[in-house]
Amino acid sequence: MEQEIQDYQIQNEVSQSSTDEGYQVKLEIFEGPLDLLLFLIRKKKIDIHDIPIAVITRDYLEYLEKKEQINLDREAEFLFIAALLIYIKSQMLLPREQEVSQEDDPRQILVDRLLEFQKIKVACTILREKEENQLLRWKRTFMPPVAKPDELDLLDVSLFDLAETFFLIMKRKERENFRVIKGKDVSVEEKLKEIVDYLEKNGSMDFLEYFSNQETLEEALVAFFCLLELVKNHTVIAIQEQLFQTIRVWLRKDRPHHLPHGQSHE
Amino acid sequence: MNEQLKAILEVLIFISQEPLTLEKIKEVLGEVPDEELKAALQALQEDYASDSRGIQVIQTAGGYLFTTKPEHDQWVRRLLQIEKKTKLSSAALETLSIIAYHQPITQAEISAIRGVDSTYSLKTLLQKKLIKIVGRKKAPGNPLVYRTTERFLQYFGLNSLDDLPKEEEIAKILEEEKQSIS
Amino acid sequence: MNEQLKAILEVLIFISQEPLTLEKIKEVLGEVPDEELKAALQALQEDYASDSRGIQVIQTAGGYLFTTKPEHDQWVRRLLQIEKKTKLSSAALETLSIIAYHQPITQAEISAIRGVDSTYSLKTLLQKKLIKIVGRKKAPGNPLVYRTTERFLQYFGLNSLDDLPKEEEIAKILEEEKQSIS
Repeated sequence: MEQEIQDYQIQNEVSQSSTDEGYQVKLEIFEGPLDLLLFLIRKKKIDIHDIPIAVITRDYLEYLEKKEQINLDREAEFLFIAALLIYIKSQMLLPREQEVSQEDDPRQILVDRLLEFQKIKVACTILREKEENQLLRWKRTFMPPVAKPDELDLLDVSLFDLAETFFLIMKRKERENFRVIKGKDVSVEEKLKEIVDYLEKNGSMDFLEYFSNQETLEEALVAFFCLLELVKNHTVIAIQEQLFQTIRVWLRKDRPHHLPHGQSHE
Repeated sequence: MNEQLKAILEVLIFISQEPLTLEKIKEVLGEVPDEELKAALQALQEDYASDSRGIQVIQTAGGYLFTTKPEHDQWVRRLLQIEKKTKLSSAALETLSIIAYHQPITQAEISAIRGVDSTYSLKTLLQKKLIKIVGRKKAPGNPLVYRTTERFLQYFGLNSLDDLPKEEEIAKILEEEKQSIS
Repeated sequence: MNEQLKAILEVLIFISQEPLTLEKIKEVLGEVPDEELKAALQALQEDYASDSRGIQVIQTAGGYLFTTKPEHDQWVRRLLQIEKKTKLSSAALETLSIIAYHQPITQAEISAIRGVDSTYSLKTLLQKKLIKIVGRKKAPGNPLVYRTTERFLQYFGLNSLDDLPKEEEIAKILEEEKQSIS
């Protein structure tokens, strides 16, 4: 059984080498000289640590002469390694007095390079597999839509929006034959406290509703002034759900401990 | 399992186009015990591991990312009407592997290992943002020094450089090859 | 339920930038019975309806679309804010590169090179401490003069400004392509 496999492999190699040129061109163009050297070493089943330098040099030069298998842009680089091989061969021929130690072996420089290169080649095949797998995965290249919060599009309100809304309300009130009752004095301090108390109790306040419920114009004006103060000193936050709609007012969680003073002057 | 936490992680990973790192997650969420976070992330990954899911949460380049599963590649390409993505040339892959294992490294050093000039491959890799210039070497001529990028990790689905094929793995493959030849 | 179909639909909706219409789905998948398709779409929507999911498949503008669930809005905002802070916009990068190579330089000079006002980019770069104000130019209006910082060098792994890649070096890398094509 084992014999059969070996026979098959030998046959296979024979058939490969018989159509050598076609086979090579189809399967492999050597990117660089180290590629070619590794190929020759594997083909001859040579131990990389003990390369028969004469044999390899001959094979290598044969390939260079055929040229079909090499990347011609790289010719100089192939020739450089050829020169290195010949140099090593000549060093090997020099008579030596004793067994060469590994460091003195003129082949060592080539062996080190081949080992490193071989390692990289194997890493490449592993990385290639990973690459192929990753190329089949797709990530999004755009930002997915982000859901709108339940309370619709919230706009942070400027003081201008606030004032404008107020005057719109006041106009409406006027049209409704707003009754002006003189004589009831409302202090700013009282109103501030009233608004904050209301917010503390109810969580939030509907701006429109609150003002509509003011009994007198004076009271409404004082209330409006108070609200501006509360926004300004960050006690409350005012949010308009959509343009031209009512403004909701909340107490800020990080509000200052003290209410604003009624008078802006000292 | 903290289902609420899992749902939030799902949202955060979902809206990120790049792998979402643990640091970023913590920055967003504030105080969450590490174990709870990891358990929720794992549960999330398991949710999507089932065959009845077409997308999944992968761990890559040090973060978490939603991608489609490989087996659905053809449908994505049909929808987007694009060809198969092209692979790196073998020269570029070789150059990239050398940089990955030997970084930081100069062009001359790369070329020495490959035995061929690598300028063109370097250019391709720079353009694909798989490598970057990180400075200069204190050596004659002050050559530029290269490193792999985050995108490199993502490109190969590696979580970190530690995930590169290891010495032993390579040795094992070489051994197997040797035996299959002889 | 056709689980395989559901998985593919999930992939398609995930990868599609616009709401994915039924017509588009049919175009990609070819022959699928309408009922089967609708059942799979419904099943997919139900999968994501659970509270333990942070994202959902909604039907909008005549198609299907993944979105985040509203209750996680605050986390989304926080992540996006953090992302915004850590990313260098291409405008900022452009400005930074001009300052790096032309320092010391004024805002007017930068804007002249870029062809657009660079006030905002400068602000960003100052905030990130990649550039600094080093004084005023003796010129009409005494404009502020900018330079890169130590941190800039650290960030890019440079020992000094002399280490910035030179024009010839970049040109050489870029040129190589022409040669190998021709």
